[in-house]
Amino acid sequence: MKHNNDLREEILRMSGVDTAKCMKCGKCSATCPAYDEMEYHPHQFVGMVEIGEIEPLLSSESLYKCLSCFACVDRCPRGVAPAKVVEAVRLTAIRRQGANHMTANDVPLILETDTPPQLLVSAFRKYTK
Amino acid sequence: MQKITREQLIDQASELLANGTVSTVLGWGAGEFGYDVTPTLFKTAEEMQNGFVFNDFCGANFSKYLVSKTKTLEGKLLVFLKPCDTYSFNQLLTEHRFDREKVYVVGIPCEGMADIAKVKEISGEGISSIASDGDRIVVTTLYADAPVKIDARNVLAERCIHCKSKKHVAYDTLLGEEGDVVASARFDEVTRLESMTPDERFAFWQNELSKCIRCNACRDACPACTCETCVFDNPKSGVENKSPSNSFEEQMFHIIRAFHVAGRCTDCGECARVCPQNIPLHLLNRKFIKDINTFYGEYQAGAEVGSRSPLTDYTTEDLEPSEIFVGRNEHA
Amino acid sequence: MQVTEYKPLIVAFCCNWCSYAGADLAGNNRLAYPADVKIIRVPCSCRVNPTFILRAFQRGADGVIICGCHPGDCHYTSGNYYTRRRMATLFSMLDFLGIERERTRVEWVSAAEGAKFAATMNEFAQKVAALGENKRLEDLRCKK
Amino acid sequence: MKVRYFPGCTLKNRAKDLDTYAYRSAEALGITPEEIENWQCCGGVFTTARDEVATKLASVRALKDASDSNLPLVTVCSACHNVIKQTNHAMQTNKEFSDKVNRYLEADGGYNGEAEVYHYLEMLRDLVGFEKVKERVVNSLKGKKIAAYYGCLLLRPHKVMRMDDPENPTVMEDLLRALGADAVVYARRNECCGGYISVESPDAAKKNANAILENAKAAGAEMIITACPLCKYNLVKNGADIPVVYFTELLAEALGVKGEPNET
Amino acid sequence: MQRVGVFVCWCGSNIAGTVDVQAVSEALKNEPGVVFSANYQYMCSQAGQEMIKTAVKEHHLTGIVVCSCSPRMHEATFRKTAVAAGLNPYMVEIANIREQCSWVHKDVTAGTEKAIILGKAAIAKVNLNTPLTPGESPVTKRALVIGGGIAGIQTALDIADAGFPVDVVEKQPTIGGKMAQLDKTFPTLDCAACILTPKMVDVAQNDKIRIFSYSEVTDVRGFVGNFDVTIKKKARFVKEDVCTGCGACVEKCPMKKIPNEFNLGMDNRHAIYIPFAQAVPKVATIDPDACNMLKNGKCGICSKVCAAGAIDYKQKDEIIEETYGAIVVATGFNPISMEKFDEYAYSQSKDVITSLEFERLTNAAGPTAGMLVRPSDGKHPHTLVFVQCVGSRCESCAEKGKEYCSKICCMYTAKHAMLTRDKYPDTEVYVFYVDVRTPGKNFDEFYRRAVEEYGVKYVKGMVGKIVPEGDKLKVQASDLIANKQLHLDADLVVLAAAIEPDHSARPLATMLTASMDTNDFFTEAHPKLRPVESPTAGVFLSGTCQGPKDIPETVSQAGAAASKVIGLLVKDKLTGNPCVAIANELTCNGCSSCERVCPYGAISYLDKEFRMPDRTTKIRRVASVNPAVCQGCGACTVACPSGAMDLNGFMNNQIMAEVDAICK
Repeated sequence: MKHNNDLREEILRMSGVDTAKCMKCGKCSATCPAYDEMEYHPHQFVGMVEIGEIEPLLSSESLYKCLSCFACVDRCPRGVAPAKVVEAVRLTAIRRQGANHMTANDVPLILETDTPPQLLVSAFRKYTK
Repeated sequence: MQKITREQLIDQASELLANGTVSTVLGWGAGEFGYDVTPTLFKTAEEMQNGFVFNDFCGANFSKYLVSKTKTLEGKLLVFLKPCDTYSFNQLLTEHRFDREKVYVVGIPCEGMADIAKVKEISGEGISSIASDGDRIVVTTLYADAPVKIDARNVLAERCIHCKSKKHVAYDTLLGEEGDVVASARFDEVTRLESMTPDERFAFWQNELSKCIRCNACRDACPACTCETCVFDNPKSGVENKSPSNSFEEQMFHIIRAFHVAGRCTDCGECARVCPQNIPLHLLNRKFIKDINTFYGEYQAGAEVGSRSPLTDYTTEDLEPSEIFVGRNEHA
Repeated sequence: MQVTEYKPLIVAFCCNWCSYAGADLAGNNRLAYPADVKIIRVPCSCRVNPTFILRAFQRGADGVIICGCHPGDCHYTSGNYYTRRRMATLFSMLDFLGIERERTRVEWVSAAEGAKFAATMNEFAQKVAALGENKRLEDLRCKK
Repeated sequence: MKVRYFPGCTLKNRAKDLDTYAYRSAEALGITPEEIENWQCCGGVFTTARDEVATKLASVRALKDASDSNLPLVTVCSACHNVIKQTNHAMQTNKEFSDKVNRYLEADGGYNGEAEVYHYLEMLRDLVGFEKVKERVVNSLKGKKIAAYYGCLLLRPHKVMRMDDPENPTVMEDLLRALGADAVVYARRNECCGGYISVESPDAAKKNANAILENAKAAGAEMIITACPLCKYNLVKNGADIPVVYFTELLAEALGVKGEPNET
Repeated sequence: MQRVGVFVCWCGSNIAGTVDVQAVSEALKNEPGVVFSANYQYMCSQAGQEMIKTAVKEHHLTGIVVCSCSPRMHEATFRKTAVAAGLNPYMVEIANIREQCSWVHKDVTAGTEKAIILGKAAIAKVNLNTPLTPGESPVTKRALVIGGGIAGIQTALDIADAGFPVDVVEKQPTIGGKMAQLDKTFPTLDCAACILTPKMVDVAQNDKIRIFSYSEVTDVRGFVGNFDVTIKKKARFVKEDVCTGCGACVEKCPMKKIPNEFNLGMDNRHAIYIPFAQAVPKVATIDPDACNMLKNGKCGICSKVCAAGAIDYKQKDEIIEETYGAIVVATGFNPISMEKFDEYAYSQSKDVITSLEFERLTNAAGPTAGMLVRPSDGKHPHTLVFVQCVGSRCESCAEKGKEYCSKICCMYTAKHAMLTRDKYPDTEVYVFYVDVRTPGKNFDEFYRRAVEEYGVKYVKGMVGKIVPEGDKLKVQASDLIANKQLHLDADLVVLAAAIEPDHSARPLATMLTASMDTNDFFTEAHPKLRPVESPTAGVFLSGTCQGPKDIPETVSQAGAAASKVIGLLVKDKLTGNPCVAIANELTCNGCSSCERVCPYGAISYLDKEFRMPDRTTKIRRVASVNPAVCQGCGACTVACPSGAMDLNGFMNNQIMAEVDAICK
């Protein structure tokens, strides 16, 4: 497998996370509220970025399942901040592909009368460039 | 220029002499000229009326005198301290150099003192009298027909231009209002030198230190230099050196002196004030202070009694000597 | 054509417990370094007074290096931490006076690091040799 | 006492209650919220990537406004609070970021994280004091079993938010007690409701919301309060069978300043 | 002026191969003070040493320079030679021309030149040497052990066994420590009380041992051989020598709802109490915060029922001052607070407990008489979840927990899990772990038995959240091997809380001038070679105060500490290292800079009267170094602004002379 070290460096720099601190206890994945939606789980994001195996993550839907609830960040005993890794990979995917995960055309599909603007704004922020 | 007057000081001292709080007053006495005030002991109000002066030339820091004076005097000694002097006062207390109980401190506000060299540049030599008039200093010289009036702000001593604090960190009675630590640009000159190339810096110091005549005035005025026997006077120290005997001794003297007071120097500026050759010796001390602040966190010697000097302290995470120049401007 | 390289005079202060033993180990392993390096044994790097360093320069040394136990390993628990602060401030001051930074150095060498000792001395001697004779510390007071 | 007030996008339409009652209650407690002129939406979520600058400028402008007026900046919406507080922290601690931001900002003097940011709850606790709140209560909520729902944004990341113990928060419970209610403590009160993926995976959001509701009800809750419009939306949408209200509404009710509702 | 003899060693060809030894001895002949210079094949040999002795006598030498191998090799040898020749041993200096010259240089000219310079430096130094005599100090033949857990108990017993009196200070009303609270011990599963209580009785019955229970050390002065220690014996309001421990008072005491510390608050005790049946000393103690008589002057029942008349409501704290030759620190550990880990709902559910609480819960003498039941409803738990590493191995930036591995948790958790399955086969037991660490004799076998024979389910992964709901604890965890998030309904959750040093350790370390690491564990003098000594002479370490340890390790360290203490106490006098700091009173400013950097607290100050030239007297504060405490690092010599502090054997002028000789 070809490992991408430049990309790894870029993601570590962007997220400010030191994945080498991880002791592989799995508490991030134990605490994740979106675990079942994900193909790759928080601990895998950390572990795969650490070894530079990033391509599978970039094309995974898991990127858009993270809630940014930061439970993994606060509960990680090693101060690793998996959510920041997920976010950095997500931004890399969005920036690189120029492909936004959501477009304005999608809005009417999800808009209901009681949808708070907060939801739309944050969805755009999270899923688009 | 001073907000406080000679009379206020005499009144305060007289009262404390009269009610027996103090037995003696350490103050400024008239010298030969108006500007060369001399530390003087007064025993009575009358003596003060006759000999005590207070004007824009009362720069001398009295803290150092307490080390010897408190050991020989009966009763308490009253001392007038300007804000910057109180830092030296505390530092000496930290070092157990005198008994606090034997001193009564009257804190006096200071608007900055004048530098006689700057006055002379304007008035010329041959000063026969000098007096303060509001914000002006009035100088009569032997050679000029009319008295010269000088704006006191234009002749401020270098250390007063960069005053670091108007706050008294120690006193028993405070005349005037409580001041604050002020933001000063005192490290600007150090920064300027740091940004030079090593060759330029070397040339700067070579020029400055070449002027040293080794009169020891800097050491004798320095409130941190209160050693019972100075290493330079001690034949056993291995660095004994009483005169500029060879080409190297000077900066050896000044580096060692600066290192001996590093972490203890309050940046009172006496060294530069008293230097007859106008060598900016305070820059050496300020360099140490600036480095200590940068490397180990802000530290002001004398700000509180009993604080631990950064050079007698450590953390396990301290900077390595090899890291001190990292990120500093490099010059080809 | 052979260029005669300047032979510098280098004084190395080594703490008795780690670095002096490290130097001995370099000897045991026959790891060569220039004979320009002369070692003075001190109980701990914190015994090194800045005066000693200045004195060495005054008497013609071209470089001075202080070696001690690694931080945290001091035989006296905290001596090298004081060394670290003292030398950091002293070196910065020497630089401030325009003295070449490469003439002074602190290196932590354990009793097991014979190779590191020899490598350090080789490297240091080379740097100091490149600077040539130490003139500045002798010439600061220029007689005009 | 005056404070600078950042309402946020949702409070101006879907969550007018949160806003209106916050105003009314603050005034009843002697606080005058001054709404920041020309505030812009915070963006709803803080991008943790260290190189993201543009998306954080709106928050910086609000912060700078508060700092210039020398008043604390108060937010009510959990998301706004989270974004603004995190942005302020980045301005304080990430030099590279603050330099970039200051290059964008045309404002004089730049901004380096001087503002103090309070969530409305923190304002009640630290600036007003729950004792004072208790004194002003007119309609005590005595006997009501109410569960506070914090969600994720108020508390985390703890190192930045510093609002309360992230695993055992008490600020809302203390408020409830000050208002006379019985505070119901339950473990899922700091678990995420899943609001942010209710677009992406509605089923997952539903699952999370249900777990929270079940846990609160099992602990005896008859009502839930929250500070987040998205949480409220998500809990209600996913079949909450007990009332979910904004804490400000409850506060206004207890203080007797609720007046006419104005939900649109 | 010194009369110096120079002796250049060939070391066979080791030196002579690269250094022209003849040239060296010739060159050094003309150095100041040198009256004799020679070279020889092996200076360290019998013949070489004889040569030195003869030269000392014939040439009336006062100082010796040996140019040879490293002083770390033969300095001691040549010092002995000097003594044999009638010289002070400290009049010898070595020039290291082997390890630091001939072995590292290849060029004979350069090597010879350097050897001469090194010789000159040694001569310059020896010219300034003065005879040094090590100081002596008497040894008080009594030891103090601080802490009465298994570490302190074992240390005290071993020291007493060697015939020295020992005092044990314990802050609780009884000795026994944490081990007394344990149920069974791994890996042999013998009961803790069965092996500990006989030792406690031994301590009580040993006439060499005094127990100061319910007491604290409040001050320590002095130094190795002579520590002056102040001990505060807190008032227990019961006369210790009169109380028979019958327990009648306890039965009748009306204040019976006081949380029982010994059972970690899982049941209650009375205001007057005996912590547990085998307590030593077995006497009652009145809790002044709970006793109605002490608080309000009402009650007095215990006094009425006490047939021995042991109750004394007026009892005051007692101050004991005693001198000790050695001090052993055995202050032990505590589990950390679970306050910051409420994702595990410790504060929200009584059925989430710590491992130490589990010990009490399964102990036959515990709150449930050994019945494993849920603290909330007394029901039998069917599903148990053990969570490892709670607060251990946390990175410092996580802001909670400890960075180190607590070491004992893996094994006691295996023990808990195994015992649970053994006694209650109907239970399901899960252990969530990060790593299972079992280095120790029979340890891994024990853990494997738990898995293979007892069917304990070990899951690689951490628990993320515990939600109490209804009468269940909903456990959400990772199974990293299956790559799944697990959801379990548990009845009881046991947290393996990290351990930390007892909070009394830090103030004690300050009193002892003993150093601590950032985690408040005491630092050993050397991590490998002096593991039971603190860097402060005369202070020794026993048990978990030095780092996490299990019982066998603690006991072996306790024995080691005891043997070090015995080694010290058998000496009548302590001979110090004469290379210590000395303060020149005439030039000392009394500024305290030296005291601040001294790692050993060897410097004190005294007010000394000086006669001045003008016949007046002046009192000045001057530094004084205690040579028995000073280890001779020299930190003070540089801190001293006036140069008043110097170091014997490495004086300022000696080092300066070496510098001059090298740089000439």
